[in-house]
Amino acid sequence: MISPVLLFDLLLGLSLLWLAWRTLAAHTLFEACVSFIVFGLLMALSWVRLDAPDVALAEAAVGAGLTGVLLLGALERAERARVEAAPGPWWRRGAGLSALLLFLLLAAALITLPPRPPLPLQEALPLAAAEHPVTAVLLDFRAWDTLLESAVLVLAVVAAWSLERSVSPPRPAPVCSEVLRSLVRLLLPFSILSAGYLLWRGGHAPGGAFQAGTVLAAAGILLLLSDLRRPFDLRRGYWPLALLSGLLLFIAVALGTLGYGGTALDYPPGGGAALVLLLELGLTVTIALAFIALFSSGRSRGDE
Amino acid sequence: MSEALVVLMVLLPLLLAGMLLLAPGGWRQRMGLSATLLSVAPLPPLLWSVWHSGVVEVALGGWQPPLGIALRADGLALLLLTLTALIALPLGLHAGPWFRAHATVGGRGGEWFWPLWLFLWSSLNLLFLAADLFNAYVGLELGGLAAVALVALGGGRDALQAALRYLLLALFASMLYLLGVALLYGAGGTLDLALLGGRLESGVASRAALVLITLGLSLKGALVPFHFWLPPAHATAPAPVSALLSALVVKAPLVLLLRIWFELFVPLGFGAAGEVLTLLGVVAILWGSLQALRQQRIKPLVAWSTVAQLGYLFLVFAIATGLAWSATLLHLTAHALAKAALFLAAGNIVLALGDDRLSSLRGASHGMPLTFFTVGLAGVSLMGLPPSGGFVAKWLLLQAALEQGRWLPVVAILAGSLLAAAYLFPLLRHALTGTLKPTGESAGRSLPLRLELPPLLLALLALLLGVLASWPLALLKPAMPVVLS
Amino acid sequence: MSVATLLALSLLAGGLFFFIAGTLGLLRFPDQLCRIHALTKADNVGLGLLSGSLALLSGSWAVALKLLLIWLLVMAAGATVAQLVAASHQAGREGDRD
Amino acid sequence: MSSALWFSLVGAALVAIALYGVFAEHHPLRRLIALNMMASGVFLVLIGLARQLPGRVPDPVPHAMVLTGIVVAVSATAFALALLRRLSRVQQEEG
Repeated sequence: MISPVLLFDLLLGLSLLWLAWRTLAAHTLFEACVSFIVFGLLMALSWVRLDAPDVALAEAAVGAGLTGVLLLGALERAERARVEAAPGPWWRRGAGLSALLLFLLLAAALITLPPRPPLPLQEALPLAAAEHPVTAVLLDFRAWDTLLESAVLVLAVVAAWSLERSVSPPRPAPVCSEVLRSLVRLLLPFSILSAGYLLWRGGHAPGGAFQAGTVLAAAGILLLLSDLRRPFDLRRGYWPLALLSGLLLFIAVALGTLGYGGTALDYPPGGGAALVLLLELGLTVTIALAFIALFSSGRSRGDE
Repeated sequence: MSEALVVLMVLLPLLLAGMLLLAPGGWRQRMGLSATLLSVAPLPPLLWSVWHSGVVEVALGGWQPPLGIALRADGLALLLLTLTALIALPLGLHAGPWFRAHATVGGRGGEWFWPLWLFLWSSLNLLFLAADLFNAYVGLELGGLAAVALVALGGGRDALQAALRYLLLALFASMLYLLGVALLYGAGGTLDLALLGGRLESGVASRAALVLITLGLSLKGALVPFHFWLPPAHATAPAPVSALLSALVVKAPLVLLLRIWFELFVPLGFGAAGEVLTLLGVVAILWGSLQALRQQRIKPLVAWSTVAQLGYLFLVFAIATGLAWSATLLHLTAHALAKAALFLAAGNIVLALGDDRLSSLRGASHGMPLTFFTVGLAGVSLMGLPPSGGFVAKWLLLQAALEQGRWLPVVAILAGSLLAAAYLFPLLRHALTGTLKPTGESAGRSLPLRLELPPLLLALLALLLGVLASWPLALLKPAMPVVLS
Repeated sequence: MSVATLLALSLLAGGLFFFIAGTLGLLRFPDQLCRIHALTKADNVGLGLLSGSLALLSGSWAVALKLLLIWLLVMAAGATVAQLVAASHQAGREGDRD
Repeated sequence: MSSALWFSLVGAALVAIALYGVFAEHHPLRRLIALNMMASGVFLVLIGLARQLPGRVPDPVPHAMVLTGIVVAVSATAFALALLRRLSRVQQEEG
């Protein structure tokens, strides 16, 4: 007798595979994008089933939400792009065969995986700068990774900006319905409130800078889409400083701790929690602004 | 103290990139060179420290692996950090005037070149120092994005197309690598390379990880048959970018592969799989050279030569001896210097002639003797003629192959040198014979010294490496993987 | 089984009924406006019943309040999206006529 | 079979399906979607591994790796889309 919970997991997994196939086999690009967004929502559900609420929150916001918005935003241009010729049937057969081989190899590896030695988390967690284990890993044990990740975010924005040849201001959004505007007006305070809540919660429970940053980014993108806020250029004024704040704060903390105790990112006793909160605040701003910048880049007046 | 220097090698370029981004466009070009000089500053004392007192290890955040992330500055890392700095300095001199010369055509590339290059530099240094497999993944992505953006600075349709293809490939390769790392974590419970070496057991998971990581990194390292993305990307990028890509960017994943291979996989008894990589390396030497011979344009020729020269770096997987390992890294260093020189010189020629066909080179050497002298010197090292660094590297590699009785690599090394002579010769023959026929409007433009000197400096360094080869070899010796020494 | 649990279960069943009916409508109805009609029923009533059921099962005022908030927000978003889809449908039909 | 192993296997299958997509599709946008799907598969394998330890608390390190991976993936996707838009525009201009 299969337990109902396992049955649910089986169904969820099969729907993921089915949607993946639907996404690839979709006739139009629009269909593929929409299938992929639904796929992202089911992924978020899977993360919940796997006891990974942090990942579920991030996936729902970034994986399904933001990636979806970005894909749909690029659709019009992408459809007009000239592309290389479609690969021939033998190439497809070869691809199918390598996919099958890869699956068999991975499945065999996963099934025969020996039990691994656990990490010494029990001893380390009480000493960490955050209670919640995932936050402790992200901003204390492996904070170096997170520092570089904020660099990747900033770099993606810089890379997108470097593509633009003209410096014309962003194009205003098309005239949109009053209904959408009133919804955005209604949602905006909630977005800011929930971003703040997620950020504050991150120290001891699922949540944190990633989730808060994306919620803020979503609010910003809605604001731009609904034409409530005049389109603004993140390359001007103090915006670049705000965009870089997460990265620069992180580097400053790394250099500061280097000077203070001789080890980069080794927080001084008692100061860990405050520094982690500071870093998370900077990261939230960087994540939110980076996603807004990436959404609006390439939409300047001369470009569409 | 030396721990701080290790961290600064990664953080300083990153911080300076951020600073440049806050500066207005014109200032970025003016401050680019100073940022380059500043980024090199921690290197000499670090080199001193490692030379005299051995490996420097940093546990970031004060957390030792398996919980924390470590950076390890051993001889190998130091050699590559030094190589990167040696290329960065002449390149810094060259890039400013080069982008200014192109700004007249309408590009705004120079503004973005400096911050993007500093991001790239930080990621390269990180990859050379990384002792943690996931940290290396983040480094690969950082470097990949920066490299693609630099290619796209070319601006034209071909450059954008090559950049997009390069990006998709880089993402695909990183995913394969990350999947392999996931399996290794599942099997060993740590991401630290050294700890993993003691914990890993031979099994399906470690074998699958070997396949995935090797595939991913050799895709990024452009091993034949995964080289298809390299010639268009390296040939369409702006010249200073091409030099960076061919000299350094393709090498970083290879160095990571060398580390993982000899520290994890060979001790597990998977060394036999290296035969495949070596065979592909042999094919790369021959195929890349033959393709280079067929090219009618300057930059694609140089790009295909990179495909061929990368092949030598894969011979070590079957000839697994300490000598071959040292020779491979020496070859990597020599090729990086010579190829950077050659790409910068090629960029200068194209800039001066306004055309990149080999036939338009006729008589061009009269206008820019220094640049063609550079081409000749870099060619000496690429062909492996004495007294260059390329010669010593190939000689040692040959010796290692003979000791092991490996005839196929021996034939490939010798044939590769002959073919290199054959495909580099037209560059000089056209230039030295006949008189210049002006073709484009900018034809015959004379070059400022700041464009001609940096490539010459790099070519001289490649030559000097042959005389001073004992230094890098002494640096490498203590860093040799245990299975090889 | 307590009264509260029984009530929660019947609310749950009701919510599921509306969701299944809405999904069927989405798949079977002939045109876009009818489909919107079917979907909004599932969103508004179905989710309302489900939230009520879960609130009863949780037995906590704080959770019940959060569920109520979720229901209200989803209704607002659903209504707006339905309006937007209908507007773009209308615009598309007018475009066809031109 | 535990549900952690099941989701890991689904992840493996997603990687394989996406690999087919990357090779067999020719439109860059579809390839990009396939790559994102491949990333989801890899993340699923990782999170499945996090649950395969004895005890009830999942291993937080793979969770952190996946969070980093998601942000890196969306950054790269956004840049790829910007590149695609730019390419399409240049193609249009050059005719």
